[in-house]
Amino acid sequence: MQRIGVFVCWCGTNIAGTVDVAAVSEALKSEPGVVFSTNYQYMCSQAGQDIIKDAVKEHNLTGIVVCSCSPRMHEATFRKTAAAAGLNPYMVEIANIREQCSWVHKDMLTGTEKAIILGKAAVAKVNLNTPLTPGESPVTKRALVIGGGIAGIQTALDIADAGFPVDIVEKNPTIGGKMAQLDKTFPTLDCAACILTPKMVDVAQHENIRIFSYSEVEEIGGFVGNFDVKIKKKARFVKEDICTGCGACVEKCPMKKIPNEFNLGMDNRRAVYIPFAQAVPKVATIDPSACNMLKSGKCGICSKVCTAGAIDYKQKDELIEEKYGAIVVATGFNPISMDKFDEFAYNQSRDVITSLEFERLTNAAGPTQGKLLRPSDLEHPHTIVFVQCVGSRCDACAEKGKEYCSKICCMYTAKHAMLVRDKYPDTEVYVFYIDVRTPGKNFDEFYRRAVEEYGVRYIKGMVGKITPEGDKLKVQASDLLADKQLHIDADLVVLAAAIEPDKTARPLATMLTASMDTNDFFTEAHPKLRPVESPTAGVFLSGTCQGPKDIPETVSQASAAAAKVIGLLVKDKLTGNPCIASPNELMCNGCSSCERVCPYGAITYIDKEFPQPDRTVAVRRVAQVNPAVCQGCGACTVACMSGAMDLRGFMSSQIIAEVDAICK
Amino acid sequence: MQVNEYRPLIVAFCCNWCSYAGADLAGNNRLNYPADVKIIRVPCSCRVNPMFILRAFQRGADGVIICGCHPGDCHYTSGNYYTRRRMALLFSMLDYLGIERERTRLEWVSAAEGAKFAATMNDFAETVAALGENKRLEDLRCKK
Amino acid sequence: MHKDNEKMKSEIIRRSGVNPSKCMRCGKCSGTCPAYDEMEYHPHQFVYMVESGDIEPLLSSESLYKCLSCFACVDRCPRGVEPAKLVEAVRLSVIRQQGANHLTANDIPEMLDPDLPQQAIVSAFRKYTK
Amino acid sequence: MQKITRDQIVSKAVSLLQDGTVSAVLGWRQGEFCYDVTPSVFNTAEDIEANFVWNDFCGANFSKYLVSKTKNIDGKLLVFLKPCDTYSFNQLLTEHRFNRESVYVVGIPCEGMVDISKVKAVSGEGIVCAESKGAGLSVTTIYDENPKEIPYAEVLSERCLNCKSKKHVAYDELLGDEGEVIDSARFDEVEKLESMTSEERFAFWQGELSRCIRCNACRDVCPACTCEKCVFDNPNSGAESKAPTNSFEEQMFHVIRAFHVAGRCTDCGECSRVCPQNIPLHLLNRKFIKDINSFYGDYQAGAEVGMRAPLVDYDLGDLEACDVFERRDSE
Repeated sequence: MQRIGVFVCWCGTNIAGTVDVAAVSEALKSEPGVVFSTNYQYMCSQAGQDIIKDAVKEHNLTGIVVCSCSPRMHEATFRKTAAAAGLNPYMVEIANIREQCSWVHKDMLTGTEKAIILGKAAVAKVNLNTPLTPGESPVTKRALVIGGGIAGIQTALDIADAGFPVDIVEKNPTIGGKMAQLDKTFPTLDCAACILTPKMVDVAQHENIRIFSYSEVEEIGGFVGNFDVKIKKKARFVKEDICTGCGACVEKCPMKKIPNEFNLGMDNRRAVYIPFAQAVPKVATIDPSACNMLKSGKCGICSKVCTAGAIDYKQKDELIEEKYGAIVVATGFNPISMDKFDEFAYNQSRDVITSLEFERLTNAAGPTQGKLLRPSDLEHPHTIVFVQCVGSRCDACAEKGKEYCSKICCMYTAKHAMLVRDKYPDTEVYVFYIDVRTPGKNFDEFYRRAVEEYGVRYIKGMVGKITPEGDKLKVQASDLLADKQLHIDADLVVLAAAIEPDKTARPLATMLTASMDTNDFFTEAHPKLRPVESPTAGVFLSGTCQGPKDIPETVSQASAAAAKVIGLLVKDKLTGNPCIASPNELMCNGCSSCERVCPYGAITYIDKEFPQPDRTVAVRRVAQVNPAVCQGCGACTVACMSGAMDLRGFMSSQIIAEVDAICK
Repeated sequence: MQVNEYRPLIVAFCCNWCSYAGADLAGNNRLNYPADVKIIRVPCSCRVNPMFILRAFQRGADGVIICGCHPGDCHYTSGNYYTRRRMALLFSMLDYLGIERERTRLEWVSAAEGAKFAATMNDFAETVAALGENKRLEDLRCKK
Repeated sequence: MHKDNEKMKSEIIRRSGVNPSKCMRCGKCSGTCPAYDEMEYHPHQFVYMVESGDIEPLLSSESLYKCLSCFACVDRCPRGVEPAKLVEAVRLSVIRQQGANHLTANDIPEMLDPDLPQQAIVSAFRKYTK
Repeated sequence: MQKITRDQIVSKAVSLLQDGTVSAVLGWRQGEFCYDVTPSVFNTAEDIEANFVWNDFCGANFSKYLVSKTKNIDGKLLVFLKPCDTYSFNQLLTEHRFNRESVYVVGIPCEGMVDISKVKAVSGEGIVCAESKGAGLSVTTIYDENPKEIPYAEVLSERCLNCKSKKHVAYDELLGDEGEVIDSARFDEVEKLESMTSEERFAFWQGELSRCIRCNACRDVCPACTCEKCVFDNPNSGAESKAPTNSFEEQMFHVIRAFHVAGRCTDCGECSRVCPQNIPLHLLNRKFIKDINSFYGDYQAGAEVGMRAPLVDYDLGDLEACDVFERRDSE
């Protein structure tokens, strides 16, 4: 039996004005378990807290009920008081007789009556309270960043600068991501490579950062602070630590007609290749699907020309196992496929290109060395049509396209149009738009400059149809404001393709038990207040894996994610909330209902041996709750049919006791 | 107020993060609602087991209301979605058994909606009061 | 909106099964329309005018008969609005107003001609029973 | 009546037992009366040949027995499952209640089982023999040795008249032909109740549920009720009570029970079959099934292994609780 003390607060006249506090403390005296009951002007004051501490000692109290303001206000205060008096802080319950009683009722009689009932409910609950201790788990002081684009790079640098080791896993042979493919960046027009490559070098040289390039995450186990990750380092057939990146092998490789992914297939690379000059790590990679030596054992030229002896045709995939405290997802995006948009003739003409291809065409390191030449005949295009919103903002039921706005297209199209008019003033540039969306610092000014200073012709209306005819592209569109049909003979058409999350994101989310929306973007723990955290503890989101973003936004989110990771890794131990779910193994059916409703993936199952009355041993599947992951929502407790799952601090028996006390 | 006037007994389950805070806000703004409403704090509306609701009715409650965060705003991301399904089915079943459907309610009240909390409680208390005592459900043993 | 217009609007929406408020005014329907130059009101205007209940001018417009029913606009609309079905529904309103050429299933048997292709019967049935 | 004969089943059981595929057989054995058939485990071929029963009274759903009977078995247990039993089988597998490898399932077709109370209503008490004969049962009682012939249509149990599926959704081997899922009228009765007034419904259920004697037979037979410890037996659950003390207790018991199996109940109808008071308990379960179908899309528990039950799932656009009645009233 508990020995409960009841402390009724007047809160000046806030409570005492509408509630007869003396009557409340008197009435609660006779409740089961109550051995002491008093009232005082301000329970939260030092003097009030001293009354509680003294009573705990004097009456050997095991539980405390404070009838006062909302627990959201002073529950923490009174828990500390209890702890100071040597009591478990979770033996305190608050009856909210201010916000939910004295302040909302005018009549002293009803107010007092209700206050007594609320007090009785709290006493009934405390009678069933048990001391709770928060669980502790150690933290592995190392972070994993999945994806080596600008988001991953920024997150890794920030975490590493704070002194924690970071590993970056990048599926391509080099880090850099999409930003490395871009030419200039809006709205300042600095060159992407000039601002990105120094950061890539920083990453390569940072003592706290390891890069696993040409690698993929295979398996993820564990939980916040204690993830176990298996990383597959794919064989690149070049010894990374020996290769100097001199490029002799590339130069001599006889397989010259392999489409170059980095230039989106607009030119060719060799079977052994370095994606681009500033690649990090600057190490060659042999493409096993193209290399003669690997396919048929006939060639071996690269091995002969490599003075460092870095070529290793026998290299195997390598599996690396590492422990991490936190995982950052930075898997990025890709433009959607244009295959379904027949009306834009993307697959019929090489001169209909996507915006990312256009970036490569204008990039000094691109297939045309930065000269704007159209892919089909390498002629300078005189009329260029940009089409916005290709595949963005589509109906949910439509078979092609995405429902959301891809966010970045308006700005990069303005940039492209402006750059063309700047370099080639003899070029006619049309931009067909539905809306021009420019919310961002200096964004609208940028767009206006494109129109006003550079004479880009913005036309409201979606292009209806593009027909290749001779060396021209017949563009048919309706100018909605002038209400007339336009027929433009274009030399080059650039489609602002919608962006979608990278295909690797979905299987990764499954491994992480992190949730995703219907478009395969990762969901945040809270859309407004916790935008860089996944609902799965210890998993953080950086960049476009969470939603379409431009570079400044990506970098902000990357740093925010890093801050969250640092905040986690700086702790030696994670102290959990002790009010978590706990299963009674003897009653657990192993049915998985709780596991299915858990938003955090906190529940797992083990096969456990149970001694039987007949001295045999039975093996049953039973639920286990990971205290470091459980957040204590209680969804599992209701999903559990047998009632094996209960929630500490809000046990079924406690809530039923409250119900009974109120309904008595 | 007349002493003998019938007043209903109403149990309100409120989630800690939104609706309980909404009730606190109603208090901060001194928005009146009947004292018939007694609030039980739960971490999330998904902690409310249908058994608790039946228990309240069994012990003489005249109405039970469950309040949670608006869909999409759950502190635990998805708890209230489960609540919504469970309560939709439970309420439909109670109605099927011939229990007045007005005695149960599920409302979404955010931490900012003090006024909505008070208005909801006023409306619910009035509705339940109009129905009168919960004769169909109460357990006579537990009555005084 | 005038009451008659409101009524006609809901009738056209019902008959066509089109929800014009899904339109985001991109104009791709007009941009793709082969009969654009022939039309007084273009497909995107059709959608907008039906949405705002401005139907009178459409009823008397030649545009109704210029639509080729090629369904390019239906195919390409990113929002799934299906402008051609709206044009068809407005056209039907005019036809209805002109005469009582509305059919019920029971009227069909006596009008049947053994030489009439099956397809024509079905498409006429679909059109005149709406 | 049954398309498949006892001989076919017995020879299948004996051969599987003898060739070592299985080490025991779960089947039906004769009870006290001719219509009283009880589930039983057979360990020898002799026992099977002598005592295995297959007739129009073999209604028992064996799926639930697998939970306890496979616990300490060496080898596999042979079980004969009728189409509706296979749904429970899958549902139990979904919930990891037994090991699929410990069971060998032979699917057997079912033409519907007889409700003995319906037979008694025609023949009177004291039945000594009830055999299949043509399109009906031939029944002899101690009061009348001239057999009385009753057509099947009059004595088939309610659940069989409204059979939802003749298709086996799980088996290792099938005797006879595969059937189809049937478009049954099983929700008609629920709809009838829904169309009554609240008072009428209350009166109806009060009339039905007040007969409940809390024997727990419905729970004990239910293939969805396999909890290690049932809430009704647990003094800490807040729902424990061994005997009804007033009218609401039955309602509370039956609502909790129906809610606990909601989304998991396959509508096998065992609860109504075993109720000694003939309470139409399936009407509670079917109400949940009907609501789930109407609110969240058609769902048949046990149609496949591994399905996510509607109550441990959600959709962002789910119906609000306050719109439940509007939805139903408009239907």
